[in-house]
Amino acid sequence: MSGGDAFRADTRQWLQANCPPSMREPLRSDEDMVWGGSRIAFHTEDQRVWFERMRERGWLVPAWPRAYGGGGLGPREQRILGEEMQALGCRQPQYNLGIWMLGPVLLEFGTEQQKLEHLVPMARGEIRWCQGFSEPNAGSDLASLRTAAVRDGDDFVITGQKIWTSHGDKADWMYALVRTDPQAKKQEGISFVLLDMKSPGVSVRPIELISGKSEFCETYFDAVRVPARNVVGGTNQGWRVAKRLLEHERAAMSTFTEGGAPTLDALATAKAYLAGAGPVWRDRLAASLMDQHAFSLTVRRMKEMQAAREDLAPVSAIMKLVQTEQEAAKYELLQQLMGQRGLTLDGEGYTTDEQAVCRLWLYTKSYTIAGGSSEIQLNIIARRVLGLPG
Amino acid sequence: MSGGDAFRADTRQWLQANCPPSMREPLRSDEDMVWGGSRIAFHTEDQRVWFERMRERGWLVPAWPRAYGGGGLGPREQRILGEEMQALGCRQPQYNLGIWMLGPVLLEFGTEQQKLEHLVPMARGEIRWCQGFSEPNAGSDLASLRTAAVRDGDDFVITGQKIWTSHGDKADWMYALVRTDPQAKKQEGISFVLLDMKSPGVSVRPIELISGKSEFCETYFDAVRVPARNVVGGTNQGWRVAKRLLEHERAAMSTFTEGGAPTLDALATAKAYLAGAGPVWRDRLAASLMDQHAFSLTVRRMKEMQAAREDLAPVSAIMKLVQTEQEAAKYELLQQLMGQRGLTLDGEGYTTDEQAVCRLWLYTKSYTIAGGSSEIQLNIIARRVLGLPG
Amino acid sequence: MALLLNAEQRMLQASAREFLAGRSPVAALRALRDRRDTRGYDPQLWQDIAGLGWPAAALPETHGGLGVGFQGLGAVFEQLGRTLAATPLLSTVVLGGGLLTQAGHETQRDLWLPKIASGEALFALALEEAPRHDPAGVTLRAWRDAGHWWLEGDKQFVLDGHVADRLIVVARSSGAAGEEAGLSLFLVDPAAARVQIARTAVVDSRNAAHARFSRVQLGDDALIGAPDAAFAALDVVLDQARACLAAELLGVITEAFERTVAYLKSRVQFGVAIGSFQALQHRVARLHVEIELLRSSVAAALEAADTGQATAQLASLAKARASDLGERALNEAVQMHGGIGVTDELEIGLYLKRARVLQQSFGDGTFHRDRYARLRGF
Amino acid sequence: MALLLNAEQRMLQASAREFLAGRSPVAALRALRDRRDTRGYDPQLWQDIAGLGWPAAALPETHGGLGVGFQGLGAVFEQLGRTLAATPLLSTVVLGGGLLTQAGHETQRDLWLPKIASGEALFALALEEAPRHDPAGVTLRAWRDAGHWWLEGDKQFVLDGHVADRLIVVARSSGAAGEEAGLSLFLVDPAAARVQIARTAVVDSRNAAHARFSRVQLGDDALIGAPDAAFAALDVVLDQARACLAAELLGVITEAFERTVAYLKSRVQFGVAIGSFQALQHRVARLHVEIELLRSSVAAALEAADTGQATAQLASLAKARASDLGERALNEAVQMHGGIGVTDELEIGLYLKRARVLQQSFGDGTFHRDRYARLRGF
Repeated sequence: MSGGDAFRADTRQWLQANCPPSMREPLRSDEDMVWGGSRIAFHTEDQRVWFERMRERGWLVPAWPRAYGGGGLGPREQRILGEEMQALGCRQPQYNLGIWMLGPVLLEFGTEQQKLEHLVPMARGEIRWCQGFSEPNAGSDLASLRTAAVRDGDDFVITGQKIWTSHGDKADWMYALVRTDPQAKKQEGISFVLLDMKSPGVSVRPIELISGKSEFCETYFDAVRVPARNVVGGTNQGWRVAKRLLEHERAAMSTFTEGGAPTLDALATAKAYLAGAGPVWRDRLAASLMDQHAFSLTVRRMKEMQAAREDLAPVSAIMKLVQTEQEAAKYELLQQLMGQRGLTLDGEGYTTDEQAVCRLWLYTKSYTIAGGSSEIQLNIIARRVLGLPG
Repeated sequence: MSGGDAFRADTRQWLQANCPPSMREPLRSDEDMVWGGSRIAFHTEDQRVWFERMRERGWLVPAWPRAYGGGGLGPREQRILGEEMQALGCRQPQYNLGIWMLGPVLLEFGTEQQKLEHLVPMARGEIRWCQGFSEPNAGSDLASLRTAAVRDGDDFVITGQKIWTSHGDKADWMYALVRTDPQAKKQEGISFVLLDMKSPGVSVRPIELISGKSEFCETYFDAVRVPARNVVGGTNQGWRVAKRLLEHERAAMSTFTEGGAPTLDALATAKAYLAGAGPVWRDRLAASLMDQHAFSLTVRRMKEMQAAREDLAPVSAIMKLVQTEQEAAKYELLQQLMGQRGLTLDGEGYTTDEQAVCRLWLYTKSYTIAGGSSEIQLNIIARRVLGLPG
Repeated sequence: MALLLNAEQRMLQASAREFLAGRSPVAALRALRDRRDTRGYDPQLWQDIAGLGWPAAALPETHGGLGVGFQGLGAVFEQLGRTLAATPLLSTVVLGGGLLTQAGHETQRDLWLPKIASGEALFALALEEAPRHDPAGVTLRAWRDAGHWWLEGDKQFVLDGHVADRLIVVARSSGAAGEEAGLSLFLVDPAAARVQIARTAVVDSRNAAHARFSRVQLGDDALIGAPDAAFAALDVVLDQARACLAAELLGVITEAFERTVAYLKSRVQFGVAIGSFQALQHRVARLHVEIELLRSSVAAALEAADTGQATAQLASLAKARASDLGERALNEAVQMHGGIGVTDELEIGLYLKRARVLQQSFGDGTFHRDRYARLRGF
Repeated sequence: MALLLNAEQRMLQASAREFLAGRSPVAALRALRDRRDTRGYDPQLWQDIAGLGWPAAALPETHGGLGVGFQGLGAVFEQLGRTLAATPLLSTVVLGGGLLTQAGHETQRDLWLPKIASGEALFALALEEAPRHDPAGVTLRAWRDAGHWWLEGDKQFVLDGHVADRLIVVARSSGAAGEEAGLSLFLVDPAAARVQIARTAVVDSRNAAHARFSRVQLGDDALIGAPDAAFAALDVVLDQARACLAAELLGVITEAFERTVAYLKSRVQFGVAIGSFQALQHRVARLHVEIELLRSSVAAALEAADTGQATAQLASLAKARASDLGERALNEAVQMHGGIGVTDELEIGLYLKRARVLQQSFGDGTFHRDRYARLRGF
């Protein structure tokens, strides 16, 4: 038996023994997801048990070095752990933006002090992070951001505004892009800073979307002091840190369907309306399901290419675009297939899934805008993949 | 009875008396169209009679002054003549590119000598014109044309190549754009010249399209001598003449559906295939017919706006785009609706209309490219109508 | 007749535009929503509108109408669409007034049409029973017994049904679901015994109602027109309503489009106005093309409502195009506004929501393509 | 199994690419057309291909097959699509060889499979009777009488039917049109009495045939498999053919797309490469997205043809996407090439035409969406 196979057997055994049965069921609501941080909330005892057992093994962050609280697993072991968790249907023990996105760049660009200070508590699920990149006047043109950070002794003093801060009202810390040199060319005057949301001068206001209350916030900075040691990757060097982080974001978003966010049973909901809607809608429903099928096959193919070390760029560049457009299109279809019943946010006599359709139809409008709009994705494909002139 | 009503009554009476019954039937084939020029061909005696009677009245060109062989009608009388011909179903007595497009610009920009020399024979249907604008390297970017005209005494000596010359092999004369100043900015070194196709050094080669033989030609000039007096609108002033002429072309193309080119009965052809194709195709057929219906209503609305002297630009800018895309889409639909029977150019047991579908499907691919591609039309709408920045 | 408005209709259009911009901008709809108004319209606004004579616009001149016809009324609906003004104009005047005009007895007309014209009485049409528009599919039963009419069944999506003074209920008095024959119309007081009305909050912040009729007893005077023969009049009035809804959608679409084009000119990214990006230019150019085609179709449908010629075909043409373009144009408007496009703060989302409700009202694109095909003989 | 090719399949793909580029570029198809070749394929090319072993690729190894499976064969079809090489590979090997493998008697297989593998014998499937693909709709009659089988009826769109050594005819021996039960397969010599074959010139310069069977008499040895029970085997083989056609379409589309992108980079208008225009960039970017989704779908359909799992669903997925994308991508390719795109001189028009024939062969997008829906239970 090779080392990998032994690891697989041990892992399977451990998971079977330690993952509570209720933590092996599919996600059904937001309450089934545990978000890490100082205000971590467990809705069931099993959630807590599962979280703590995984944390003790360092498996909240299996890939990170043990020195920073991680599991210290190699690539092969990480893959095996993922496969075994999937085979058993284990839920993620926690959801944490910092782990997916900030963690990898801190490992790459952070000082030893920064790693110890920030990775270790993250690995224990004690800190919840939010992202402070977007600004009202800098949508797709991220580098035109204006939030100013002025050096004053050992600190930077930050003034400005961020927008689209997911869960900004629940986060402990923010990683943010700020302008440290207003004279430099726009990408060259930016720094990447870590900022305690409890600092004086930080205020957060939730944003209401067309679908209602949302997890997005506006964050205002009024002379917020941040120690200069909280700059990651060097002053005015923030752009390359951000670019790397956005690569992690794209990767995370494109596999989001598998990540297990709660999703409704579109086919079952749609079927109930087909007889009344007629054959044209049946054709559209089939087309939609086939789109999703082709996308999931493409995710599979990309993984195989990754394993075979083939050039992923032509495939990976389409993932964010396709995934977000398909999700939005799916709810477009359902909303219309439901006819007049798709027009209310709180219909009576609706199934839980039917109830969700109208709101999700509105909510998913943001998918093709946030995190690099579809237009930006098309530019990237045209220029980087197809090599067309800028 | 007002003057207009008297004219209407006289016109109706004259048309009823002089337009042979066979000339009041819808066009069925190319042979039903009489093309003017030195090689004019009549396929029936009625065609000749109708042509000659209209010519004698100056009504081959009713709007032109009598001095140049025209009918000398005012705008109101022109409209009445048109309405009465339409009411009786009278065919056009001849088809002639020169009359539609060159005539109006000669009237505007030509010298008295040019008008007498060229308009008068045109008004008699004796000269057939072709257009020499496009060049292989200057598709949508017309002004980048390279055909050179070098002054030599009283002549220009022309060398170069034109492409997409409709009926170049049948034309007597060509109006062409040539570069008379290679140093000037590209639109400022162009002249508009009139050129006898029998001149030494002119050679014409028909172009084969994906749909088979076509009316388009390539025309080569090998040191062709053209008298300098044949320049219209001044040397290096050709661009504004061409722009005006293209406006006439766009207007002519956008009312082409009414101009009476032979067309097949799409609905009748489609109906025969609907039962086998199913409800999704029925929906598509309805959508296509509704598109055409909306377009014809828009043509009607534009005419009303014209009569009311409203600003036409927002409507007229869409005409070429919509008309050509709808024609192409119509044959797309028919070709596919016919299934495997839409795949042959010479099927046995086909109706005349079925027979034509596959070739017209291929032929209409050129509609959205020629005469200002759809992309150029969209640029015009975005910039000139909507005022978006270039 | 003409597709362009005559001088009188143009004046009405201009005055509607000016009045609504001042008296009922989008902020008025937002205020209605934010104060959780359960009526779904502003009675004071409706009184002001009645004062301007809009409810009378399309009624016969003998009953206090203005005689500007559906072309005039359509111009008003287009303006209502531009500011998302919430009024019971469609339910009360086009549907209620229209059915009374088409099918009502002299006494019913004399009683109700003046009240409709003056804005005193609100009407609603109780037609839909299934998720999708299907006028021939009615199954709510009507029968005669012991000298009375009786109604039994449910209705959904009754626009303005919870504020109406009278409902016109489409009921099946004979035949089977799917048949055009066998339908009858009844005038019902929603306050009558055994009638239950429940408001449904709709995503456009307007309202519809669910209505339940549990062996409701009616007198002979409740019947509108001849029994079993209501479909013809219903069809005519629905087409008039579809033409008006298409006009309203045209207003919704045009306003959202103009705001989008203005945003593209003002929003700077990468150092230039985003409206200079050719990919966006071509997308808005295509929307402009569709809007022009829709404008012609709506004008023709309204003209046909006035002349009675090819009414059905043109109403289906206009309503299908308006429904589909409303979907596409508003999705594009949101996407092109980027991040702020999905915030409640921007008004574009309110246009998106209204367009969806109008899309589903009295037949979407699929419904009307099917109907158009039938009318064209396939 | 995997969606990516294994080393052996990759070698086959590379050798096919190299061989076809040299031996059968698009110019070969053009030459075939211009000399008005009535066979629609080049026998010498076919012999060379047989020498390379492609006909044997997907046959059972016991009958001289290579054992690279449909994934290997699909890689060859993709290359055939890239150069528009005209070969009877589909008709003879996938359809003919496939049906004999699935349903043939031992003696039929032993006789014909080696000849198919060696390129000696050509087969064709006589299935279609209506304008659209409809395998269960077969009405050509087969009946037994006086110790013989008899066939009566017409077949259309028999690919390679005019050059085949044997036809496999799908006939209705019981039941009614539309039923899957009641179909039987017959091996017919096209030179037999009362069989008439007429070539139809198809727009892709390949060929199909019309076949008429006028009381054709057949022996018992002509029956392939059990009578009345042919649908199951036919369905399996058609799905294998659909997967191969989807692979060929992927090749057609990819080649046309790559040429278009290259053209956009080289063609200069208004002083810049037209590929710098963002509106065109977004359109080709969207085509790239669709090609990647199609590539995954085709790979999965070929894999499923080898494993026998979810074959029908994946074949329909791949064929639907390939058919629809073939339409859109080739229309875009022509449009983006501008004026020269519609000339016969440029090869892009030949790709356009081939894509349409492949689209209609064994079901277009509508057919396969309908089938996919049925397989998913709605």
